[in-house]
Amino acid sequence: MSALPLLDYQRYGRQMILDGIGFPGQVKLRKASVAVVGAGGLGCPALQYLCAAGIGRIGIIDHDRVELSNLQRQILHTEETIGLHKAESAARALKSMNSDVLLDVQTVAVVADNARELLAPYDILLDCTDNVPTRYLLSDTAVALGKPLVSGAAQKFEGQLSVFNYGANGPCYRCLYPTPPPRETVGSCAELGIFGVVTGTIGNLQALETIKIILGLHDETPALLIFSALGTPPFRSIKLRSKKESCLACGKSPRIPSSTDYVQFCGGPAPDWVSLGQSSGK
Amino acid sequence: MSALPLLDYQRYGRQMILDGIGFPGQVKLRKASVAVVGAGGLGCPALQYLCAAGIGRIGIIDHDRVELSNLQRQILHTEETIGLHKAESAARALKSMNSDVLLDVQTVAVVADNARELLAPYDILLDCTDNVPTRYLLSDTAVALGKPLVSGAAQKFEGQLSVFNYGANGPCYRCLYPTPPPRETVGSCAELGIFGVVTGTIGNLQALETIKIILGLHDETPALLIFSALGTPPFRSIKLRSKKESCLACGKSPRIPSSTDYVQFCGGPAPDWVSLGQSSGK
Amino acid sequence: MSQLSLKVEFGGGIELLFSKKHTITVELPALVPTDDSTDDQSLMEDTAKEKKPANLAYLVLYLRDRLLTERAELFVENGTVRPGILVLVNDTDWQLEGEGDYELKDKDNIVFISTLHGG
Amino acid sequence: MSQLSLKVEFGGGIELLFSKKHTITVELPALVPTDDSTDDQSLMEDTAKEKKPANLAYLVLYLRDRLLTERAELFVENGTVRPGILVLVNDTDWQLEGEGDYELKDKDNIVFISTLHGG
Ligand SMILES: [Zn+2]
Ligand SMILES: [Zn+2]
Repeated sequence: MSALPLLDYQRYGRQMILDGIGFPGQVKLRKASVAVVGAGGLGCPALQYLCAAGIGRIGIIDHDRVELSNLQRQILHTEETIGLHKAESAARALKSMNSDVLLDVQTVAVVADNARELLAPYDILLDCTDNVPTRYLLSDTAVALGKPLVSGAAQKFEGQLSVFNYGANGPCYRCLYPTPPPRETVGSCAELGIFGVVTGTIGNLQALETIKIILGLHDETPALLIFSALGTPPFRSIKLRSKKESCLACGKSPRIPSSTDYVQFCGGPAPDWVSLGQSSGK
Repeated sequence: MSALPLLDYQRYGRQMILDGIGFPGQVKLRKASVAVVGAGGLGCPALQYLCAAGIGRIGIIDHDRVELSNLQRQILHTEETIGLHKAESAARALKSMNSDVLLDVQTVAVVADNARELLAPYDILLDCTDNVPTRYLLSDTAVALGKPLVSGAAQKFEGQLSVFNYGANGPCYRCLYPTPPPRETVGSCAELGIFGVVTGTIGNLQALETIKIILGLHDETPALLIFSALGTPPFRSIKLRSKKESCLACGKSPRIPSSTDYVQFCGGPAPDWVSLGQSSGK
Repeated sequence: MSQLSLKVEFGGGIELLFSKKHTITVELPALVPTDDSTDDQSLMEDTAKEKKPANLAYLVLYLRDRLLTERAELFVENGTVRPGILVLVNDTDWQLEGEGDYELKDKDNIVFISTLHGG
Repeated sequence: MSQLSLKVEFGGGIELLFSKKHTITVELPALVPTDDSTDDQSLMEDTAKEKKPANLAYLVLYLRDRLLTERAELFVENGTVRPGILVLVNDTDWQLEGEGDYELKDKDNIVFISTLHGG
């Protein structure tokens, strides 16, 4: 087991004295690598707490650029970084907090052609994206690479959290949703709106699940956490199905062609309701 | 109703299109003032999301200075701001994210002599502190000033969240805990340890409760949310007692002397177990 | 004839199809027509229709026929809930409970929740 | 004589007093001695002792006498739980349920949780 730099005892002392972490736990975190896909509402808080906890290597993958409308919830970006790539803007903020963490900034979109190569270097993948095709792609890639996928999602006042493709019988995203929802039921954050603290809470909990997996503190039971910011109670834990034998991705006879066009599979490109002036919320 | 600056429609558009917020909600947020006591593990994420959401005026009250051991969870501070006052360090980070918010930096400790004056200017108070005496003091002050107190607490892998002194029958901290716990059952974060994502999640949820109160979306039912990062399920919502008639602070015949020595009331100053080398965790 | 009282909840946008209600109470007879008809007449105790125990599949059709206020195709497709909707029985994925064949019990809590995709 | 099976949970540090266990199952007779004794003999069905329905106050003493592994004064003070411990009955503050006088029912979930103060 490798030694920790002396300063790490100071920096991480508050978590190293916890039962279940300690010195061996901190070494595990330091040796771990994690890819966060999406540096937006979910990705920012997840990145923040992964980096603060001392994960050794973090991939930040996002091809979007920072806009003013992001700042209401994407708390790593600043007025000054508007116009920069989100991955770059996030890395700047993270580096100032913890310069020990190795940050891989990837300003490309994850698509079927590059997903495996982009994500192969990491132990655990985080789905912090905002669209259905990428969610299927990330799940299929996690299955292909044999890595757990910590999946968060948020819309309006609600959030959802699951770990896919993990443990002996853990389901993948496709086990839960073999068929994509009809295109017209799927809106964007711009159309539907999103409450900042909802992405904040789910993103935080994505970091938590990731750290639990690294430390061996995760119980591996397939579960879905549902968060409803205005609900009573606000949280509810659901017991999920196991992996399905019939699943096209992780089942007995997988048959996802490597060249799947995920956008077409999910009903084609998103109509831009907002600029068409037909957003119900506006 | 006052108009919103044009840029605010862009910045806050994602939340303004939500049912229950809209233009009037954004104006309420802009007109609201909130005091966050403690810019540490709970205060940082709470401040972050309050500021991002566009609260008009935020008081940041903390007399501590940033240390390396804080960076594992206090995500507004950076390696560069080590040594600065936490209130100042937090304000720098917030200002770069949202320069429209008026930030009051208070680098003093909240004590019985200054609490009412310090906190009177704000609509809602957040308890993001780390010790028992200050928790009683903030609760008593919230009762005296007639303001809701959004109270978060975290230790090890667990967190707790309540809103005190709110609604027709909401209890105060003293209604729940008329007598302080024995001094020896109370450790500090340095002694007990703390998991960063626990403070992150509770701090986020403190921002949520605060925003719900401002927007009139809070249901006013006395409740305690318990978070156990390693538990299954991780969250649990508890129905709490109403205000107690016998409560010394908010009951029928209040009798808290204004000069209460809260530290003595809570069993005297904290012995420094860590430097005495007696911390059980070390 | 015994009645079932069910707590039915909607989330993730499904509530928009049901007058924006997040929670409703549904009263169903414990035995319902085998032909899945959902009209008052067919639900009468003295109907001549053949009966079966009320199950989740029947509840889906009942909700569609009697309580849905918006476009039915966004709730039901090919006789069951459309893709992207999870059904939960007492906080458990309905897949673990037999899906549509699950026989409803009094006081059951049934949740229809749409998968979220935003971030 | 009927038995009660209770799920008892500890949190916020109280688990340290009970061998670090977060959850235990406690089996109690529905009727317990009026003098609050907790020894095996007194809990026998054929004891000559006067009986009363088992309530929360009795459970606190039973836990102290029979299951506590660390210093009792950090759990019980003046015959009830010490300051800073909240008692929850089926996710409700025990103050709303009559505190110590609450009569235990089979399958009740009782939580002892210490207030947290850190941040
Ligand atoms: Zn699968
Ligand atoms: Zn009170």
